[in-house]
Amino acid sequence: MDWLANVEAMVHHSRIKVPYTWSVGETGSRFFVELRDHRRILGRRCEGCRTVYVPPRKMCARCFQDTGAWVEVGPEGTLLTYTIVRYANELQPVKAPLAYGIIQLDGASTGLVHLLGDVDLKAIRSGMRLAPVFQEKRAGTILDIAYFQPVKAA
Amino acid sequence: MSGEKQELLVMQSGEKEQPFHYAVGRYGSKFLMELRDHKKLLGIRCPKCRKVYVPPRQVCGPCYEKMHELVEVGPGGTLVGYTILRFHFVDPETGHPKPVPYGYGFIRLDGADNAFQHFIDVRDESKIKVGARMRAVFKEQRKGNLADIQHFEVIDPVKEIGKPL
Amino acid sequence: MPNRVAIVGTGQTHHCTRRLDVNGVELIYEAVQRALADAELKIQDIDGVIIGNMDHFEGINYVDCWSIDGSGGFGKPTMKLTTGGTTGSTLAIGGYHMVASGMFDKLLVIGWEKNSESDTTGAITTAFDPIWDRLVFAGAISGLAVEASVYMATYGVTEKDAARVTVRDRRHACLNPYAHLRKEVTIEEVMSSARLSDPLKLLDLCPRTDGACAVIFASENVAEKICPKPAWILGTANRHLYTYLGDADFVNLPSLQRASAELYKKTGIREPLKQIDVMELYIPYSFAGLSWIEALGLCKPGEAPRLLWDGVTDLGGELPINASGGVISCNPIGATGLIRCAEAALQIMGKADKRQVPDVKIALSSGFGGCFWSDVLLYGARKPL
Amino acid sequence: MERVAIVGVGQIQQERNKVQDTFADMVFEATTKALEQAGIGIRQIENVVSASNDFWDGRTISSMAINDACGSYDKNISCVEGDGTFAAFYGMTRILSGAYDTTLVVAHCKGSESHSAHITNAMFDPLYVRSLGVDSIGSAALQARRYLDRYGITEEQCALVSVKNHGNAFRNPCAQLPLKLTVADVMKSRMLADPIKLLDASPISDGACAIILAREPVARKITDRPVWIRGVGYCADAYHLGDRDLAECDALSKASQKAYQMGGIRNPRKELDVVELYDAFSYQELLWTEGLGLCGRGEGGKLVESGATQMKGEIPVTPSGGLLSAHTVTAAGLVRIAEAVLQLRGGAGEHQIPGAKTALAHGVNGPCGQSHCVWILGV
Repeated sequence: MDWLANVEAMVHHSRIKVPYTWSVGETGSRFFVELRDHRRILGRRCEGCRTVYVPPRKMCARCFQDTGAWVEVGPEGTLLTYTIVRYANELQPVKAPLAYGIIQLDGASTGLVHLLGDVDLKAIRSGMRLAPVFQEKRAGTILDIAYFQPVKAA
Repeated sequence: MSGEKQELLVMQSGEKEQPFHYAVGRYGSKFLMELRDHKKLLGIRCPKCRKVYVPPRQVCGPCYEKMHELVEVGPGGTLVGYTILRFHFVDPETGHPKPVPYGYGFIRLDGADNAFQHFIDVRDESKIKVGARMRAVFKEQRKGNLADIQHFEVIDPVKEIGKPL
Repeated sequence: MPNRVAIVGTGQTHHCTRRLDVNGVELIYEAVQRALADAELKIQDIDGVIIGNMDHFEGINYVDCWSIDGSGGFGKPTMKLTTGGTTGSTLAIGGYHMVASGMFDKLLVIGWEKNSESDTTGAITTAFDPIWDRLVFAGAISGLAVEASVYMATYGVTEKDAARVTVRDRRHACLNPYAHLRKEVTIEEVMSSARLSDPLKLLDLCPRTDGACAVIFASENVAEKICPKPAWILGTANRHLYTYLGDADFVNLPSLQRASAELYKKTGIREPLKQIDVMELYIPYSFAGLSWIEALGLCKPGEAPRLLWDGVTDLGGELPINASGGVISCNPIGATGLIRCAEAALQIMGKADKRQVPDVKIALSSGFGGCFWSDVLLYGARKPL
Repeated sequence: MERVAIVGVGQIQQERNKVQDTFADMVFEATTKALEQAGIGIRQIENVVSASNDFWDGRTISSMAINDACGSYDKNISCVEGDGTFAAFYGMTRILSGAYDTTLVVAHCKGSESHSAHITNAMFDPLYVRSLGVDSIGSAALQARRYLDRYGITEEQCALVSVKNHGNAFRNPCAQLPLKLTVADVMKSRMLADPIKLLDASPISDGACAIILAREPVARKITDRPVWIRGVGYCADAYHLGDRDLAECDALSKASQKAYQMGGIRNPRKELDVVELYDAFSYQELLWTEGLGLCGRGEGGKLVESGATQMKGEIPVTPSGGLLSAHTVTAAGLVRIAEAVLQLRGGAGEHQIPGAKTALAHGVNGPCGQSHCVWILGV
């Protein structure tokens, strides 16, 4: 009898768990320190094409040169697109369902991916105005912004 | 800002891990089954070049032939090369330091043409020489993985320098 | 007719233990800007990018996509090649074929690694089989230590012979402003350094390094306009002989024997020691500086120690090896094979400054990695026929 | 420039979990089939390019697992990390460089062995995005919403793609997930991430694919039915999702224009007989048909509604069932090339488009179609 027919197909359950320590770099560190210490959101402007990058970039991919001035952006912005994730994965910082958006902060040319919170999930629409809610305890990470919430009409 | 030394941050992945469910395949599974159930080591023979490979796999790389004939090999063998790991490093299966020192050797099992790597018992380092006769020591509780072999131990150290392989 | 291909510009970062001031993308950007400046080109002149590293050193998936801001790949054909330690040389071989094919005129090739971002041995261990290797394997050091044990047992070579390789490379590194470890060491220091994995000691081994390297490959119709003395690629070859570590023949790196034999045949090299003027070899540890130059046919098996002790491979010797200081002085892994290529090219171009070997006409670079795999490239000052 | 042909392709059954097979087993099967189809032995293969992804495989240097299985022993070999269409491009240049007469290109992936959210989360920047928990489905949903909002594309139009492609899969023996669906079935399926529902998303799949390339004179000796590479182009967009206008696919437009220019295609809608797309989500087929110029911007929804992309339509799109019916990630693009080759050789069996002479195959790398590769093949 062919031995291949009688083999149980084994599975080796394992994991890759290599701890990483990523360098944020000078540009990103400035961004996170401002977020942490002053609840300010900074972008960087390319002096070639005038694009204001948020999160800030050391370089402009299009002009391929160093960006120049730091620019304070937001704190409010406009929702470019969004989704409500209904399933859970182990990496989500808050419980599903959770909403993500890409937010163009006032003064920025690019969008920032982040969480949406304090919001009726059914009422989320592209184009709505949003403002950041900062964590009380901030560690110098992107989650120092807890989420963006709708700006209440004046 | 200027003149002040800038704070440079790092981000850490901490305890994050990626789980995997690696298929052993039928050829490897057969090896692990025999190891678990009968404390036997299996190789597979290429129908063309007649070389016996451990662990068994489907293809002979050099001949590009499909293999089928299983051959029992070992549990004795010859030490082809070895080292003793003494430095600290992170075990990527746990994210934590791997216990060192430990012996790591390639053993050409009797009846096989390639070498099989495993722990080697280094409690008496003076006995560990390239060319030493070794044998597999099996665990009592076997689960169907490579750790069912405790390690290989020296049964006959050699004095002369032998040409390996 | 395939195009002839030459290297027309190179750029490297100042390689070091840890670059906290830049993230990975910014490190890549630094090398790319230097290569563009070296060739006096703008990013708009570049018509494609290939990039490589080893994913699990930094934990970045789809590096070709992630690195766009710094690689210059925005709006361009961009691709990732990776083969482990050989990645850098694999990239160089890729650069050659892609330009020779006529599909690109000016191709930017980038290798990088930020080894400070993880435990190098832990990450390399994931390169090996989860079922058959990871229980016992401990990264490149363990495999190389086994190779050294076999080499010593086979030819009676000593640890002291191997130490001579470290002494050479570390001495050369002092002449290279980009090298990571730029301090001479003595035989005694190597011999008395910490024992990591018998018979290997700390100073037998390469460091772990943050660094990036970028090289611009150009086709013959533009190469000489960009660079008056470009480094022409004369040939490439490689071998991945093994899938399983246990299948490896640990004596004299057969993959390098076969790859170099093919390269020599294709390029008419009969006496490499005489015909080649300088070699930049991926020698990640001291014993490889003996065993692998035997594989390259510089001498008979077991005879390399004599070449080393006689100074044949030192700067000023008959065939200087690793004028840059080599891998023992600097190892940002995904960049390392490409640094060998860049350094060989600099020697041909006459731009190697203090580490320049006089009047280089033919240079060779190699790459090592994966499961005892090898890559080789040959460069010439003269445009090939 | 010398012409290069595809002279053999090998596909294996795509399945949810090929638990009996290692990466090597899958690659051996695919390679053996490609060699059989070409009617040549492994000795006639002069060099090999493999495609795989270290994260999906749970192994850095993922190519190491398959060296024996792809017959690369003692040959020159290189490894692309990413989709197989990119590896095929490199394989082609290794012939055009004059170095080799033949190249074997192989790709494999086993989605069953990993947790997709972990793998695809690692595509995102570790400093700014990863800790938000974004994965491939969530990011695709951000793109889908932007696209739907911009052009008034409806979820029902997206659902039509799912209905069509799962239906097509019935005729493809290698497809994993043939389903007889209605638009209502898709609309009722579980919401994953608005507007993407379960049946708008591709399944987890295991599979491998191999193709053999040869320079013209060699190709003509191997086969009397070579499939010629007429054009190929690839291009990358910006990385950060917020840097891109996700409702557009400029990189795909650029890649396809290069491929069309090289292949002498002036009017793709008229000149292409069949298109095989990398449709990881239903909305992507609509967006990609726009990027390829098969319809105008914002007209992807109308295109599918018109029936033009059906098997019997004017421009059949993904008669194989596509990624919606089997998503083998790095192998998926190479499968698209293999499918295009089958169509052009008249060997596609029940999903054959009669008389197909010119075909397009497409592959993607990175989140939300950051990097595209477009192939024009012809007989």
